[in-house]
Amino acid sequence: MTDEATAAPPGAVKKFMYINRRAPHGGNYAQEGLEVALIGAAFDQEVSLAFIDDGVFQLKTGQDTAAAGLKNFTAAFAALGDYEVKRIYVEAESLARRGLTADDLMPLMYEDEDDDYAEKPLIEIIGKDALADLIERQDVLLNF
Amino acid sequence: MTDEATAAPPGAVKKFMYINRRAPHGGNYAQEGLEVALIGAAFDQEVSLAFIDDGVFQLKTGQDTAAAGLKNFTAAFAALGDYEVKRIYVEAESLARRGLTADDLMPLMYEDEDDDYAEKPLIEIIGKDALADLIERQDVLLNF
Amino acid sequence: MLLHTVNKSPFEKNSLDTCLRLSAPGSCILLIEDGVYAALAGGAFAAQLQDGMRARKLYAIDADLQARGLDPAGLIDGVEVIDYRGFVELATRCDQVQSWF
Amino acid sequence: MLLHTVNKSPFEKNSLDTCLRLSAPGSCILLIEDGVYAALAGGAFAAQLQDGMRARKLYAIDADLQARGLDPAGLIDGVEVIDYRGFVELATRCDQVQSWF
Amino acid sequence: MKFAIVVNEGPYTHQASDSAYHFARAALEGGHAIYRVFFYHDGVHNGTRLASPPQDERDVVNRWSKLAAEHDIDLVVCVAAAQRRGIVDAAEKKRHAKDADNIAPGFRISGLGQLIEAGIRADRLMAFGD
Amino acid sequence: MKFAIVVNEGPYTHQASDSAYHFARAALEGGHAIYRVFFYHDGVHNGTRLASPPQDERDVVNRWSKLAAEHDIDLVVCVAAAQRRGIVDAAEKKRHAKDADNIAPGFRISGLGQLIEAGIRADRLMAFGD
Repeated sequence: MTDEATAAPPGAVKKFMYINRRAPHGGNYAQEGLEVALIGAAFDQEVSLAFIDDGVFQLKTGQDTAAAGLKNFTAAFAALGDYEVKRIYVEAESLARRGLTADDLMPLMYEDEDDDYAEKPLIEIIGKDALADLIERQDVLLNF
Repeated sequence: MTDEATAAPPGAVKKFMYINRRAPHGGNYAQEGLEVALIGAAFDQEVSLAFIDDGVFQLKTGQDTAAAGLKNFTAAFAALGDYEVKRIYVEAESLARRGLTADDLMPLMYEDEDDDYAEKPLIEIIGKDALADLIERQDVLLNF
Repeated sequence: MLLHTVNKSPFEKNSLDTCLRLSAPGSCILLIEDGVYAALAGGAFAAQLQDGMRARKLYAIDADLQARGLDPAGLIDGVEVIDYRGFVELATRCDQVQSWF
Repeated sequence: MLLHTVNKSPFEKNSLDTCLRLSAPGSCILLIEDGVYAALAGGAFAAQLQDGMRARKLYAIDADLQARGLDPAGLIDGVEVIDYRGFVELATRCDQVQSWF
Repeated sequence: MKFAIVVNEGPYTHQASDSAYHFARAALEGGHAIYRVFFYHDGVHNGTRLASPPQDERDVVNRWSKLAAEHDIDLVVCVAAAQRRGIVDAAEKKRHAKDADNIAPGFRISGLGQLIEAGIRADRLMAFGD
Repeated sequence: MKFAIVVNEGPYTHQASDSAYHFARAALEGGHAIYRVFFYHDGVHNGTRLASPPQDERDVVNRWSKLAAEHDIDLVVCVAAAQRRGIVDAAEKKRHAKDADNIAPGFRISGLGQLIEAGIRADRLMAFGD
């Protein structure tokens, strides 16, 4: 029961999915959810994030929290690519219902070390049935 | 700034309405809302309660919280008639949407001292437009 | 096969709607806390839930129904009422658990 | 004439819906916090809100729009964007304030 | 004009306390008075002095304490809600035989009557919740 | 089977902590193990010893403390969430130069890694929130 990232028993690689369903600033689930994802990335598990419902608003471009006096934690999404998180799924139906398109989302990238460090997009927009399939295949589901 | 009920300046009678929109046991807004209504009744203001949305579930008959290990605070609604609360409004549209009728609600009564202490029903089911009018005519609105 | 839990009233929040949209056919859905209101036979979500149940199995916690004064006879057909032991048993029988708040 | 505030996203919760149902014609409605998402011109609640605005005046807090990356140009027509001083001014001008969470 | 403000949620978990604070400041800047801020439900958690938020985040509790000191504002934490949730002042500590208290400067613990009274005395009652 | 449990909400304000407790008890009665209960977000408020709920109501904090003592369960309060919200143990008291602590018996404060580790080690992760 140590707090070291290395506490994970070697070989026990599980599929973790962080499911984000809240708008970013009205409450703290979103910010504290990202904190879990960043810590979790150090545990050498297979990590993905899904953005569903109002969670898609977390990835909206142009968030400026200065006047509201809040921390703009969503800037840290740009770091996810460095944290070995290679998949961010955004549900197409949730986007459409809010009148958003891919262009409204932050252009998050990662460098693919298996492909000569080519820059590739982190975000993949997928339909509800494909996402339901993916959720079904996870070992650990954490909701924020 | 004393805590006595008598702290209300004489003559300053305001219309208070407590608007209850939450289901009774999933959270504490409902229970703590009733606590306010019971305290507030001692201040000699004109008090009414409105039940809207899932708030109508607070008045459902037959609630038995023993197995869930919760306090059945809704039993205290029966006391409201003794607290000079003479009007409990329930929105008809909220009831209908939940498949409930007047028969599903606790038969709350009060004794009308202006009418030889005749027992009269506390609950009045009213439509959304009439309720909007009533809300418009309040001096203080408290939401739970 | 996953167990999905829903603890919010569908009249207030979108949790049930999202659960039905994103739970694979064959899943189990357990209504807990205010989630049990979804199963009211005369309620506005009865049809949507009944439709979702054609490919999914629906459960509700007895203690949460009782606390809210909901008689199992007043629920949509096919809801299985279970206690917390049943909840634990479901969680062990399913591969994982997804909680929709 | 009342000022109604709504602080919840209509995609998640029923607060806006209830506000529109129970606010008298002539009311002012102020969107704050996650409530501002309701005003997205391309969103699923644009039509309902536009309809409600035929008899009501709609406002939104600038700081809450900015925090969420919402450009006023992307909102439905007729929303007046105000700051907290404007919120205070509205509260004094209206007879009372009703907050829909 | 005299405003009363009700805060129903704790810091960080919901934006309610932020909005209430911004409203209170704007009201004061506009020459209005804040008759009382009443903390109810989880709002009582705004009144703990034991919080240590990260340096790069707003300090919700201290902000209220400072505002109260600068403008002599009455910050009242509901006693019933506080007892359920563990907010304690010196009197409550003694009454419930606790070994510590945690109330922040500028806050006081009192009864629900203070909320009703604020509704009677103030011109407008503003509620911020979840 | 080994269960890990996450509690995201404080006592009373939401039923989440009640449901988590009833699940934990039923799991233990069914012969299963509770690897850890992790308190996150407002869930950290389950770990204060300063609460004094009314006599006729359940005592959410004490219930967890007793369950932990009887079954040797690891109750972990997230340090980052606790700092924002004012839940403090002896070490945190010293670190942040506070004049009191308020953690309840049987709870300990630790990092988010404990949540991930619980996810890795347990067979099922059960989350209760709002």
